[in-house]
Amino acid sequence: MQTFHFDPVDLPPGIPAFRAEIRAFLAREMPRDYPAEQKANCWTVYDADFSRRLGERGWIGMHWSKTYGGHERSALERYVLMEELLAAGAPVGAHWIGDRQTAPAILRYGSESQKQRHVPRIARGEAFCCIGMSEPNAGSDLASVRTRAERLPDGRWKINGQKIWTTLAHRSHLIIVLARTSPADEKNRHAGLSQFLLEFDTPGLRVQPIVDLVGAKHFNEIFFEDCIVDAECLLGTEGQGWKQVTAELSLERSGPERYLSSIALFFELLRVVGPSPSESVRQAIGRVTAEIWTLRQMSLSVAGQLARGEDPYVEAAIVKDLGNVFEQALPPLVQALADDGIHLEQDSDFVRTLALLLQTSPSFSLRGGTREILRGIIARGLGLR
Amino acid sequence: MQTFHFDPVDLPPGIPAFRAEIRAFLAREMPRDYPAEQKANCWTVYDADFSRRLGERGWIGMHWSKTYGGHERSALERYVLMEELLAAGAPVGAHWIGDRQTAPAILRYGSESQKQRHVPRIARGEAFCCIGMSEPNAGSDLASVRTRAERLPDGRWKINGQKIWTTLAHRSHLIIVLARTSPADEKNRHAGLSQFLLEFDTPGLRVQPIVDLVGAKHFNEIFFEDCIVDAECLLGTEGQGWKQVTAELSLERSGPERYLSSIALFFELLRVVGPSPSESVRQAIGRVTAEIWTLRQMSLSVAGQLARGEDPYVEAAIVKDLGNVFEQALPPLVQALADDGIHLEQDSDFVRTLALLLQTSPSFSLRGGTREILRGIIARGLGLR
Amino acid sequence: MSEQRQILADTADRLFADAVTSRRIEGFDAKLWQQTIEMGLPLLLAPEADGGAGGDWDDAGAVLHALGHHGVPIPLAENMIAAQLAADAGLELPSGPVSLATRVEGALQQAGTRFDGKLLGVPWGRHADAILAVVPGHTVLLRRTDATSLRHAHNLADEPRDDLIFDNAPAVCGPASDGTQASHLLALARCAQISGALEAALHKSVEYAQTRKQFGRAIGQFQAVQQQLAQFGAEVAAAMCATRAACRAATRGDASFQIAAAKLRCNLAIGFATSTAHQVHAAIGFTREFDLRQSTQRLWSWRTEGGNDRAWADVLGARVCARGDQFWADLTARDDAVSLT
Amino acid sequence: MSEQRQILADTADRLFADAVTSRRIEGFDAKLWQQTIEMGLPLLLAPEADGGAGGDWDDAGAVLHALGHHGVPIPLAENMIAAQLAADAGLELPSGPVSLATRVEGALQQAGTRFDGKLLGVPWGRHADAILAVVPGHTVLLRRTDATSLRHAHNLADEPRDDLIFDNAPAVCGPASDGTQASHLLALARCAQISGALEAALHKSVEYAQTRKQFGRAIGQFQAVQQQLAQFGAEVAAAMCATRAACRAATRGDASFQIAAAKLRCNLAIGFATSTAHQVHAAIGFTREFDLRQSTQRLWSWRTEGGNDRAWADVLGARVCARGDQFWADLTARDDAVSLT
Repeated sequence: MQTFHFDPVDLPPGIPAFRAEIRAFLAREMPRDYPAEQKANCWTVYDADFSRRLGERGWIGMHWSKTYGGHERSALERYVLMEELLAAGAPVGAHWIGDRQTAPAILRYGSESQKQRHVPRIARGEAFCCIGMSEPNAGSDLASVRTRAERLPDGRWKINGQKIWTTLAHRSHLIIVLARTSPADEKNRHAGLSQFLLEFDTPGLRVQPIVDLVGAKHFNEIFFEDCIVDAECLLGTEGQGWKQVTAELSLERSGPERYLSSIALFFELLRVVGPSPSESVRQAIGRVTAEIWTLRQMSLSVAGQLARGEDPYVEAAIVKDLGNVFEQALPPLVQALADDGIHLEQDSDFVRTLALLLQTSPSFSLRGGTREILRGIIARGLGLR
Repeated sequence: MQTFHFDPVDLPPGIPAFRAEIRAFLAREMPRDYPAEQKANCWTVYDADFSRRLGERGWIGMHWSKTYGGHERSALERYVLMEELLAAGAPVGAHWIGDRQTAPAILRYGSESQKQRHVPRIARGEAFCCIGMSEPNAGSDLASVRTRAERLPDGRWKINGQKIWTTLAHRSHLIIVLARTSPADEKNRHAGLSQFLLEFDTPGLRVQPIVDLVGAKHFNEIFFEDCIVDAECLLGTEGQGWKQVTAELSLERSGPERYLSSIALFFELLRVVGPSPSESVRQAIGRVTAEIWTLRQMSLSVAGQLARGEDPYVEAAIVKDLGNVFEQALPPLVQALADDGIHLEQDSDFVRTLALLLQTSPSFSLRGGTREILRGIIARGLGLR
Repeated sequence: MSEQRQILADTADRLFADAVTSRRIEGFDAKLWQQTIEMGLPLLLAPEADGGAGGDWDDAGAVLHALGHHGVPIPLAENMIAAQLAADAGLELPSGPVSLATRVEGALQQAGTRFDGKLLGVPWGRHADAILAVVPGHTVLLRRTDATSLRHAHNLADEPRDDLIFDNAPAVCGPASDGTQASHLLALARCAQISGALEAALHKSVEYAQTRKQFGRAIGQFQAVQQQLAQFGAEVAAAMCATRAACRAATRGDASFQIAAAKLRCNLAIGFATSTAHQVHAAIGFTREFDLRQSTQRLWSWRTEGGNDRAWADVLGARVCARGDQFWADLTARDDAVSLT
Repeated sequence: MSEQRQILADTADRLFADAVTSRRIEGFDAKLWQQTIEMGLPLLLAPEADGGAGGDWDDAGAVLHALGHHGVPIPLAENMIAAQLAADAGLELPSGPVSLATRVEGALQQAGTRFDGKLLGVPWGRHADAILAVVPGHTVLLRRTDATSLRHAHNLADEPRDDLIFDNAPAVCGPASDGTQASHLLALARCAQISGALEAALHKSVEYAQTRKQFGRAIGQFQAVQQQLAQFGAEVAAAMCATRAACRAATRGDASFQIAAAKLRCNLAIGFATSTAHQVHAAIGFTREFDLRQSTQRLWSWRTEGGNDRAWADVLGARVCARGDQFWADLTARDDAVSLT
């Protein structure tokens, strides 16, 4: 009878102490003179030292098996760590993808040697990872991948092609590449794809940074030119790449980053307007607060279900869709509210953060599936497809 | 190069005097004790006397040929009359459809005898008209019409079927019925439809009112049971019904009713909040004002183009789409704004108007084509289909 | 949801569903009311020691969700709250239907034994045996039959919202520590009812989109309709989740922040949801909309009842602005507090 | 549009289009500036008697629409307004680029021959020979080289928005009857530029949707994308129409109401338009977005420049509320007035 499942979560007893521990760590270890607008984009801010210090505390790979360098903490503890890092705007860009996607994928699909070789390094904050899914002119249609991997007579693979959209690739050590291993089939467009786990020093792999909309180099093009890799670089099963990637994307859907990735702007707004702003500003802040509180409850609830081993697939898509809408609506809303006296050319934390997010937020909906795809999942959950 | 055409209109010199004449007429002739919420729905308020008095002044069929009882005034004068009637919330329901759709359709497609017989009576405010397009389970998909008209050996037609959605049918004299005159063809779903012009006293035609969402009887079901009509009741060309209807719907798209049909709510809001409301109310009123002013400029511009004999098809669809969005957004906006002290159970003009529109506005987008259809027209105008 | 609460919710759901399908009535459903008494629902929130069922707001939320889903015409939400507040104030729990007045103009007289004034917009006032009202510092119980005048009024959904005038009427009163609690609990109850009604409107719209054919296929197969219904679903999910979290908070203690946020979020959902529901239904004529309006007319009414958007946005905004950079600490502390108890 | 104005618009459009395609530069385009002088554009709004082109705001709007469409880096809008205001104040029209300061902190000294104070956020301040500013009661012309200090700053689109400080600098001044006119005209100019940039963003998005393939077909063939672009188009149309109507009003006389409404409407369009444009482009990586951002970064900047949403909503709301039931009479009288002249 019930349409969606959003049972409230009771956080386990250890959480307040753990949260205090994280906050004390951040108070001590956050870089000084850290520009406010970077906080609003902190999951792309690369700070290898900071990531290593997190690794030292056991705060990367928190819930992975100890066998592979993990720490077997609870999923909710990991959730709390992530929300605290994001709310503080900590520079988590170096290890973010590895912790969130790459290592989980290796643990799920990788061979024993892949697990032993890579996962502990990721957990220590020593190996950083990036994603090699999108291609020029492919966008979110992963089935149209044209990078090819060809099996050589000796069992090795030869990869040719080009990837794009790979966050921080130029400072990464590992990449999972989605490539076509058998010809495209118009009837089953998702067949014939496989994943490969590569190190960046592989000959024939070349990275070229792209300067993005706001002048930073978070994105890259990666070229594979007769890049030959060992048979054991195949991740998981040949031809099952699509299925594996889909599972990865769904891992991407459930976290606090869904509504917190640019929360620094709201914090800046609160700082700028002070304790008793005018009525219309106050009410706008009230509405944003209701939305943030609700999104956190939804996101927590999904985390709680995941921690219990359930798979709230549709609920996770809902949180992501609403989170996207929220994050995309906030910058223009703030701009429309900001006092006449606040001009964008002013050199203030608030203005720089606003300027950055006005420009970057329209593409937030790309993270982990476009709006249409997410709503397609929800529609299917409602029985419409 | 230019995407859309919205040249400003210079209203002709006679307009201020004409507008003053209309306002004087309304001050004199508007019914006393006319409930405010009816003003917000005035195009469905039936007042045969009022319509007849308008007819006497020559304010029905203003720009039709004098040959058929029209008055050959300019299209812009007609525009000004319509916007004044709507802004005043005058009870125009009795003659509205005849003036706006039925007579123009007869003048365009009808035989000489149909024109002579019906149009002058419509212009005098003596014959009222309604629409017989939609059917139960057909909605805005007119091609799925199931009412059938069968040609008898003597040339007459036998009509069987059922229509719905026919505003004020139970008090009308004429109806244009869309019926299937040859079997449905899946390849060309719009072929084989024809229009018939019927009087309501035709045997075999039966009207049954439906009580609608707010308890009023604006809508009806009309049953045709072996309803036999003369050959000359066919309107226009057999099999061309779809084309004729489409042209009719586009006539429906360009008027001031596109944003003014429920403007009474905004006037009530201004009255209730007084000259110096709080900041958030003031700003909301500012935003609504910008929207109303812009919609009027757009609507006037389309009227000016029509008056010059141009066919701003896409522009008219844009005005209608934006007008719909505006009219549907206003009631919830006002409800969210209304002071805590304003409760819906209060017996005030404002509250009754708000209550009515909260309930009726969600179906406004039906008038003359759903949102998806309108946006399809705009997309085609952009070269997308 | 705990198993026990699920059983309670399912039982209530069946009861209300039967009531709706067997008799479509406007006004007060006396027979159904009797059945809820047998289930212990009106006194659900009163302690067992006082003759109540000793339930909490998680329970109440589940029952009121079902009530809102089926749009059943009984003052169950009001009676639940009145029973809780009466127990808090040490007043004896009245039996018959008890309603709740949150808009009170008037004062106690003669050492709290008499009341002079007006109770405005009392839900099902005409059907209530007693009405519980809060005046500064006191919780007051009044008998309907002691009212000098009773003016019938209704909300958009035709639910009675009556005005009662009392002139030196006998009153029973006890201490009320928190004058805003009645309004907060009413808002919370409306959240639960709104969640249920939103869910019902969603179900009706999806079902309609699956069966209704246009341009040769079910309208639910058009991408534009699917995307709209998906957004509708997301709004319903947000309202439901916010409501359940606020109920949980009310079970634990002070829930004023969560209730404000939940009511505001529910109100925001109503706008998109009702407009989409009617648009999806639009093509049908009015027969099926009759059924839909059982949900949407209530939603429009309940958006104002228990505090409209502007009112709660103001409360919430003022509270947050006053605390400035404590926003995140406050937000997390509210849920962490649960793990400390 | 009159034939003559159409020729003006087309000529400007070609000029700016060539400038953009031949050299993609940041900052001031001196060569193009020279070409606009040859066409008489910077002095378009000054009377012929004063050496201007004697154009009106209908003409200016058409030219500035093209300017905004192509995102050309020259202070043409500011120079046009400065020339109009200088002529109104009986000041001699300066030649070189003249910019406009609407944020002025300071005052005239010594019978209007000296100025002390700051001009903030002056568009292309560093490239201007002179700057026109309005202080209470006066229109003032200052030479850039007389500034004691010039601080470089930029808006989001990297257009210069500099701060200049003057310390007892020589000034030329004339009477200004209306202290708000400079702000209003700047808002109107930004409206025209916004319309053009919105149109450019729309064209780029439609073109992209027509060519970009995903899931086996052009994304412009998906109904959801079509509907989004249609809404985008409607917003662009609204901004364009509002701007043209406000320009017409400025040509006729007092346009303060129409400019407030047009700037607010343009600002509202920017939100939906830029977000849709980037979403449609989203799948591409950044290469093509580079081109799109030439439009969208300007749009975000211009939303704040010349008055943000809140500021104009406040002005317009206060004005309308004060007149209460005269709303409709006022609204119609503004356009009817045209037919009386």
